[in-house]
Amino acid sequence: MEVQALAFYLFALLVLFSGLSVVLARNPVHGVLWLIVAFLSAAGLFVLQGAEFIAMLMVIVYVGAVAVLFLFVVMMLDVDFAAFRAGMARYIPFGLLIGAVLLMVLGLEITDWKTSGLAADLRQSVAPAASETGNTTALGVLIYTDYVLLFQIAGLILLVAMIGAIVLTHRRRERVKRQDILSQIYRDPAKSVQLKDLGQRNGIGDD
Amino acid sequence: MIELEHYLAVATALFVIGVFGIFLNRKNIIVILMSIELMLLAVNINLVAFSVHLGDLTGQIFTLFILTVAAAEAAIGLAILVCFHRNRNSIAVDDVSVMKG
Amino acid sequence: MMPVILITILLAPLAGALLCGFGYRLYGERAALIIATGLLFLTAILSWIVFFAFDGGTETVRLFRFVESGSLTSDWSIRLDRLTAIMLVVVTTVSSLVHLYSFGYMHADPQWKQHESYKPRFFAYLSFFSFAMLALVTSDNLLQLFFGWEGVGVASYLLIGFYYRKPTANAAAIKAFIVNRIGDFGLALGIFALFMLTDSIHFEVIFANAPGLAGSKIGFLWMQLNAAELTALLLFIGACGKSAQLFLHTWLPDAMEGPTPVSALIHAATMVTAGVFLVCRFSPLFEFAPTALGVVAVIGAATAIFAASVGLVQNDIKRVIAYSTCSQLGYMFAAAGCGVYQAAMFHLFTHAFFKALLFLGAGSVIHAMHHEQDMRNYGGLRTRIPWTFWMMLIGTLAITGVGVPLTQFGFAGFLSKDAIVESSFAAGGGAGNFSFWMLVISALMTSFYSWRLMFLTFFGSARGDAHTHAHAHESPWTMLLPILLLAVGSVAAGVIWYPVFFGHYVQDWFGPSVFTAADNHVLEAAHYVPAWVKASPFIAMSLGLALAWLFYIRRTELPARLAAAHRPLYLFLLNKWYFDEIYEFVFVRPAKWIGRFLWQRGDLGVIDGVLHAVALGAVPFLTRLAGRIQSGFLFHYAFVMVAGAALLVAAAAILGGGGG
Amino acid sequence: MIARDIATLLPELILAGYAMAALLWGVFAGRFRAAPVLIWMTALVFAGLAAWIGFSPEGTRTAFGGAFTDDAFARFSKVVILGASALTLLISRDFLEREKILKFEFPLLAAFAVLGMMIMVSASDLMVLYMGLELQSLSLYVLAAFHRNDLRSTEAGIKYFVLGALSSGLLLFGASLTYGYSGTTLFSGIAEAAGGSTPFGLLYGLVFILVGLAFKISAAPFHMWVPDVYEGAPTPVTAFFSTAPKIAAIGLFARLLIEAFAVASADWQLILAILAVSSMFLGAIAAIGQRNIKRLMAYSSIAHMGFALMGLAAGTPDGIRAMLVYMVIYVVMNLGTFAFILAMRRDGWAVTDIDALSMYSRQAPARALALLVLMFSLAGIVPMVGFFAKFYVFLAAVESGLILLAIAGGIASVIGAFYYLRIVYYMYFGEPTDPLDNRMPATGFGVMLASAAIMVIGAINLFNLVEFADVAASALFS
Amino acid sequence: MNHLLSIMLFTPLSAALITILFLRGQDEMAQLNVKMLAITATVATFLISVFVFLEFDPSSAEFQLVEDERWLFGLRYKLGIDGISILFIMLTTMLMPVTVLACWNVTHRVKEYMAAFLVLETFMIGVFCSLDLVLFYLFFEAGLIPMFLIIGVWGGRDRIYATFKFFLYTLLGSILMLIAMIGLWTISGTSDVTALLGFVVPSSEIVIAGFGIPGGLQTIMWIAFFASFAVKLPMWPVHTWLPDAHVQAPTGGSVILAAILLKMGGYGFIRFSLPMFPVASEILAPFVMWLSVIAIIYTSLVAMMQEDMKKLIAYSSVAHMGFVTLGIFAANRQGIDGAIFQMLSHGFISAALFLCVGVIYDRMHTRGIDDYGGLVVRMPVYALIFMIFTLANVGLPGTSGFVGEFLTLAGVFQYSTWIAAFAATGVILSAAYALWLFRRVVFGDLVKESLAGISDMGGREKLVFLPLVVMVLLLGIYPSLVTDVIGASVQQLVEQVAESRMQAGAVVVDG
Repeated sequence: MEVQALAFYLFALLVLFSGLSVVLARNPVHGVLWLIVAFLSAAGLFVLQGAEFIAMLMVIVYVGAVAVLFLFVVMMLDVDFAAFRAGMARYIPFGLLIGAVLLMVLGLEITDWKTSGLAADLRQSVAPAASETGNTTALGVLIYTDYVLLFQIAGLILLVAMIGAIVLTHRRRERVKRQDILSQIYRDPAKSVQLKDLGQRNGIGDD
Repeated sequence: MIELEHYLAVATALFVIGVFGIFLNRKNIIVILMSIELMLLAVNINLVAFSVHLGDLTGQIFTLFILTVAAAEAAIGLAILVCFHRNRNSIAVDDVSVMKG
Repeated sequence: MMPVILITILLAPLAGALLCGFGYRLYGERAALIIATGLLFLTAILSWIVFFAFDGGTETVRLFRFVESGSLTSDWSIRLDRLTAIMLVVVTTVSSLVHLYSFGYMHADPQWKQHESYKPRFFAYLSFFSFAMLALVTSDNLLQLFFGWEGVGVASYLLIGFYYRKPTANAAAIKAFIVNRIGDFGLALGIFALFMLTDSIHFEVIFANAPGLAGSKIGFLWMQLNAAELTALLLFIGACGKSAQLFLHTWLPDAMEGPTPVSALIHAATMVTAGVFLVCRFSPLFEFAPTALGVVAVIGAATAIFAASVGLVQNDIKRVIAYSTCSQLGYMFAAAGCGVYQAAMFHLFTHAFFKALLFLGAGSVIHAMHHEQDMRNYGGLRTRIPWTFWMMLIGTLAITGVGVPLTQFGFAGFLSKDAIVESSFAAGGGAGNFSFWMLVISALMTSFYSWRLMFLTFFGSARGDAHTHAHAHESPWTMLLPILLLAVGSVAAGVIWYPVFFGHYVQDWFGPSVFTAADNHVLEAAHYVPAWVKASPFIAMSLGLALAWLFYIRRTELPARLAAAHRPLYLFLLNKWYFDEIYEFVFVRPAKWIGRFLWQRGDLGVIDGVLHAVALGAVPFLTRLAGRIQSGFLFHYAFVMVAGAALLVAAAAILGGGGG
Repeated sequence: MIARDIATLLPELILAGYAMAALLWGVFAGRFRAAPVLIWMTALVFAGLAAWIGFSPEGTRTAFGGAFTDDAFARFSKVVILGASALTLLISRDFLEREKILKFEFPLLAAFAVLGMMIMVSASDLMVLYMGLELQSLSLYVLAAFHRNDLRSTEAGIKYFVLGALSSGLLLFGASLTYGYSGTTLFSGIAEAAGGSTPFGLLYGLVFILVGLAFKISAAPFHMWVPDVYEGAPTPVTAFFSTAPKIAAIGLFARLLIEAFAVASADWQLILAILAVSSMFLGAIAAIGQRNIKRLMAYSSIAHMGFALMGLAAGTPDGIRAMLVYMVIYVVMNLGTFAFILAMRRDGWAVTDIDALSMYSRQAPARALALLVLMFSLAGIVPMVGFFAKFYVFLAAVESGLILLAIAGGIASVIGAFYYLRIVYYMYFGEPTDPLDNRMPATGFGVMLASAAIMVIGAINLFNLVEFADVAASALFS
Repeated sequence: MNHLLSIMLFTPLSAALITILFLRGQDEMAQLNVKMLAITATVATFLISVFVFLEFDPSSAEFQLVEDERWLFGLRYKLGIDGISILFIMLTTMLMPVTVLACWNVTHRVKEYMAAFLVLETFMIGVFCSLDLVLFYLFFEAGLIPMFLIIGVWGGRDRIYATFKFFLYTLLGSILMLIAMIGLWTISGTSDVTALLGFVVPSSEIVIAGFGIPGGLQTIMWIAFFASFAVKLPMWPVHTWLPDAHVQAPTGGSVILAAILLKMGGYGFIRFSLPMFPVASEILAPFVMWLSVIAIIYTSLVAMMQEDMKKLIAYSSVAHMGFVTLGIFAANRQGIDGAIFQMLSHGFISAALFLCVGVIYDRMHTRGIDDYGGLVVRMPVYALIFMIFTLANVGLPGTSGFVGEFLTLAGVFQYSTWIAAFAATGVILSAAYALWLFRRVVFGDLVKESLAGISDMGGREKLVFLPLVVMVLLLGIYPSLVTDVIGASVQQLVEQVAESRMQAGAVVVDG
């Protein structure tokens, strides 16, 4: 119990601190790194709750793919960090006000959290006891059965993302040689080499 | 066992941080994108917490899909950003302001 | 037979107006004029027939429906009773004579260019006026009366402004119309009040209800008033406007801008007497409104003296006569106000003759003097235009009231004016006594200015432009004949009709057309007033004559000396007691100022200002604000969204269901 | 079991299959060659699906454990979405070609977006809702930035994306709270769990979801992206934005509120009323200053959404019906207007300045008249059909006691009339300037004329739209 | 069931469609074709309306020639006429040919011009014969569109400002009415005017934010309707659109605006406000009355100071419309008779006055009063006609202008002597400004160089004025022509209103 609490507070504080650092970091590269820290701490929180699969996903997908993608783009765009202005002072009062309102209002909800009395009966996919099935297995079963629709849509979304990324960024550069495999395969040697008789002191151009 | 409310508090705080990151940030757009990731992370923490609290896997499945979508979103967001950078040669938030009024 | 005659009387002038005004292109100017004049003479003859043949009852001829709106109904109709008969004669006679006179007077008017045909228009207006006047006097309900009332007003407007090139004529025309309208305003309110009280606008019904009105109250504006008094007063306001009584008199002198025949017809003999006619017509009502009667008498007497006093110093020949008219109308009202409507009608009747005579005579003088109207440029015309002189003399004798005192023998004015003076004395009381003294003093003044006019015009030596004097010539017969006929009337009308108007046959003669309350014995009493009273007008007249002779024949330098010595008084009189100036200052200018103020400050400033403030100020401001918020910066957009979300959450938390 | 699910989902599946097949074909045929064909093909597929769905049997079917519903409401919305999208594609072709961005991905992304919308209007589960929404949104983000060499287009993409992601975040937060409260993501389950009261968890869940959806239908104050995106995105995309996605979003909105949150109707009525009023006024006021017709149409769409929300706020079958009628009429008007805007060119260059319309009535009387009709209709002036749309919404609002809301709507519509009139003013009273090109593609002209004609003739009986909407609306309440 | 009304209603619209769709070209021949078509259509409409008039039985207060079809949303396409509406229809159909004829010399975009007028005619007729709330609103409001174009396209220098002001002002007013109509429909369950006339809107006091509202729902709805009709009429202080619109509108536009569009407001008061909200009308009558009185005096004074002929006449219209509202809300027989009469008469008179301005505007292209003077010298016929209408405007007995004012004031006097007394001063003021105008334009000597060559009215112009002169005089001398037709309907209206007020009063006493 003690350990659990300790771990919770560690991860919780870490996630918040790193979140704040993401937002406040002057250098976006640092920001991305902090983001990774946040993801990892969140994964820790998930593990703490027994949601191992999500935790793994967090590390693999987020840290491994998304965060790295960010990093990649940050590097690629070669942004001049010195030029950024940190002029948020003017809006901070408003921002804090809004933040305070949000926190207060949401605080109401957290301190007075209630779950519907019927919630237990309404559950769609009751979690099997940990002894019965592992978290990952249970999720896997659900995804491919009850939630296959969502799964398919997720596929489409990724497809759209792919199309989108390509249509937006893919460029056919001029003056850049591209490999055309078919034309390489179908190359006719007969047409590739041309033999010419050259008279003395005659250029090719006269032909 | 840690109380549900604790997780909710963490999630809420993280969510607010994310939201702040979007509108208090005047640096570059990538930070905004990262703030969005933070928000989604907060939502995920919420969902997992509820899922565990209720003993129902739906929340985790939801998280799963949110993660997927977030990844796709990040891809598209970055793609648009790259496009913009090509046109404007900048990703400063202040520079995304040709259109107004 | 009677209905046909009556309809002919009413419609012939209208036909004349239309045939003359529109038809002259078809059959020529001359024919058109003759048609109009001929039709008018026809009506005049028929009117005299009616006048003599009328047996004293009340007849009504209904033509067709005029208005029907619930209980408010009226017909176009002709009501014939003694009052109507008298008025018919007065109107048609003077009118037909004026038509005839105009043949000569309007010939080659210098106001017009060679090719312009103005005469048919003039005659059409005259005929139209006659029609309107007849419609007024023959009406059996208030609505038709009002029609005629305003109809004569518009005819007067048209005729005053007949010389449309003259700005002064136009101004005078508008003034006449508007001042009349002010009177009509009162009349109209009176009509509405009567309708509300009696649920009818028919004379018969109203008269039948009059005693009831006297006993009932009506809330008018902030006051609770006796119904009879109120309605009588309102009607009297109308009468004041039309008859140029004090406070609403200012238009009459200005109306002299019109051609002189018009002055004779409209502003002396007929239209201006409509007010008197109205009061007499409504005698059944006035008899139950003693206060109103008192007001009528006081206003009448005050007008008489006011106008006479102004007349003393005027130099324009027509204006003198105009003020004289005003003054004489005051006499009539005073009579009516004393309850002796018959005397008022009598004076109306005789006045028509001699005042028309004077005007036409003056017209003849003006005609002779090539439209010179200032008496200071006359003098010694006695020999140049003798006919005119003699006729004018008769008129002057009539108006000043020359006759044999204490008998019933004299010029027309003598009898009728004396009747009024005696009546006012007989009426007694505050109003009566006031009237009496005012009227006697007025008689003196009347005499003075009338003789002044005569002396300045016809006696002494020729003044002014010698050339004009040299070419002064007697008028043609078309002008002299009407004058002559009127002169006959001026001489004889009084003597002939004294018995029926004021003598012992009064009751029989007027029959039900004039109502006299049971306790009204003024008429009888008037016959038994002391001799000094009866003689007083004559004495006043003599004094006036003597003074005039002194001032303008004997010692001609006296008037100037006097004027210089009492300059303020002289100017006060010369400027007509400054009524015009006061009105200009109190009404006209503020109205214009307010009009401009309301337009510029009210409409354009406040109303449009508010609109513009909203449509061109607030909305564009908000638009700009919205544009500024739409700054193009992502963080602003996000901020707005988050702020919106926060507000909604807060709103839901505070206002929403919550709890549970 | 699964077979029935698939049968229920068949239209969506066909569209997905078509999209992927077309993708393959496009890749092999070459980007620019395939595009014209695919535009027509996609439009045809849309139209075919619309017809099929329109004539499919009545009744309500659910699939995947109630997460996906196919009822009259969904079918109605889908028909409109598909129809509007098909027409948008048709009128877009010429523009894309002239701007040299006629790539085959355009119709494909549109197809995926439409697929997302179809899922949205059928969704009766928060997760399906979210996935459908994201499928649509991601496609639209890309479309907004489709003119990738154009600074404005990419800027539009960024703004749309960032704010869209923010709104998704808010929506998800709400969804998580709702799930946490009710233990389920099914709409029916949520309704059951609420059981007569709205504790904070559910209330906040509702509010955050509303906020997220309000962004999608561009209700103020979550409209900030709209003007910039409308202006920056290629005009065909703008035309698309202003039609089909709105229906999907508001359809989703309606289903969510009625099926899941009926209990909290008092709460969301209030919120919707606030959103409606602010949208109507903001749309009207901000549009006045616009000189760019695309921005103007953006504000116009904000205002129109305010009116549609008014119907929704009524929360009654009548209200939903009015909202549906409103949306359909709005879409038809917008299609006609955008068909015209797409053809606005001077010397071959696309222009969006309103001034360019000066004395257009001289140059092209028929088009000017059609646009006049459309403008008056958009302004809601009788006897155009646009008036009946507003009238019906007002009626619903008044019937459910939202009289002040109706009055506010009336005033806003007067303010709004001003900027529509301004277009008429340029066309009819302005000072002549350089004339626009006279060319207008036949499809565009046809759509515009048809739309204008519908605006006038529709006053007779609205083509029985009300009956259809009635069936659709009552399906939600059964 | 016959369709006479529909036929009448759609004849001009069909002509407009033909004009737009089939007539091509801009040359003189084409223009003439358009004009001929327009005049044929308007005359045909007039003839149909005459036929309708003959079919109409004035002794009955019922709605006649009723057509009733289902329409949208449960609304009805219901047409019908009673004694009140038939005359307004006649006024419209009669003035349209006159207007078209008066616009004969328009050469700028003739096709659109005539089409706009024809469309407008349909809407105007529709207003007066529709018996469904929303149908009424449709016609009431739709007229804005053609008028917006007429002022905007063919108007004067500041036409844009004027036309926008006109449009938005009027629209704002009517929107409130629309919402009240919806409310009325919601609580009564019917949009049928005939049914609504028998429906009693609750009038018990309701309290909003601590303020008790006497008359309750009736009052609120009354105010909403009032907002629309008052702007349309227009009443002070929402009249300022009128001078601008009139001044900028082309002659034909001014004529229709003054002669018919303004009457819609008055008609609305009679058709809706008074019978449907009798209690509220009683409660708020003093308010309306004082506004009207202010309008009469205020605008008369303002009119006196105008330098622009059209503006002067426009202000005078506002003043004359003040009498209309006075009469209507006096709610007695004379008042309402007078109001209706005043509206009809003003229709002819104001139309004629604007046409008079048009005649000289066509020649000199200025409306400034000071730019004229002494026209009578060269234009005697014009002077005569102008004179007739000036006097009619002044309310001279014998012209139609008098009867309306007289009856109205007679009615109002029974309501309140204060109001009547103040209103009657308007009669004096109207004389002042009208004669002043006439004097400055027509009288005086012709000294201005620019006017030396001005010519008198031609045959066409005389023809234009002929029917107007005839009507003004005929109605002045034989007003029963109108009062007989409206009598039964007005009587019923008055009785109904009195009865509902009594019942409402009884309820209050009981409560």
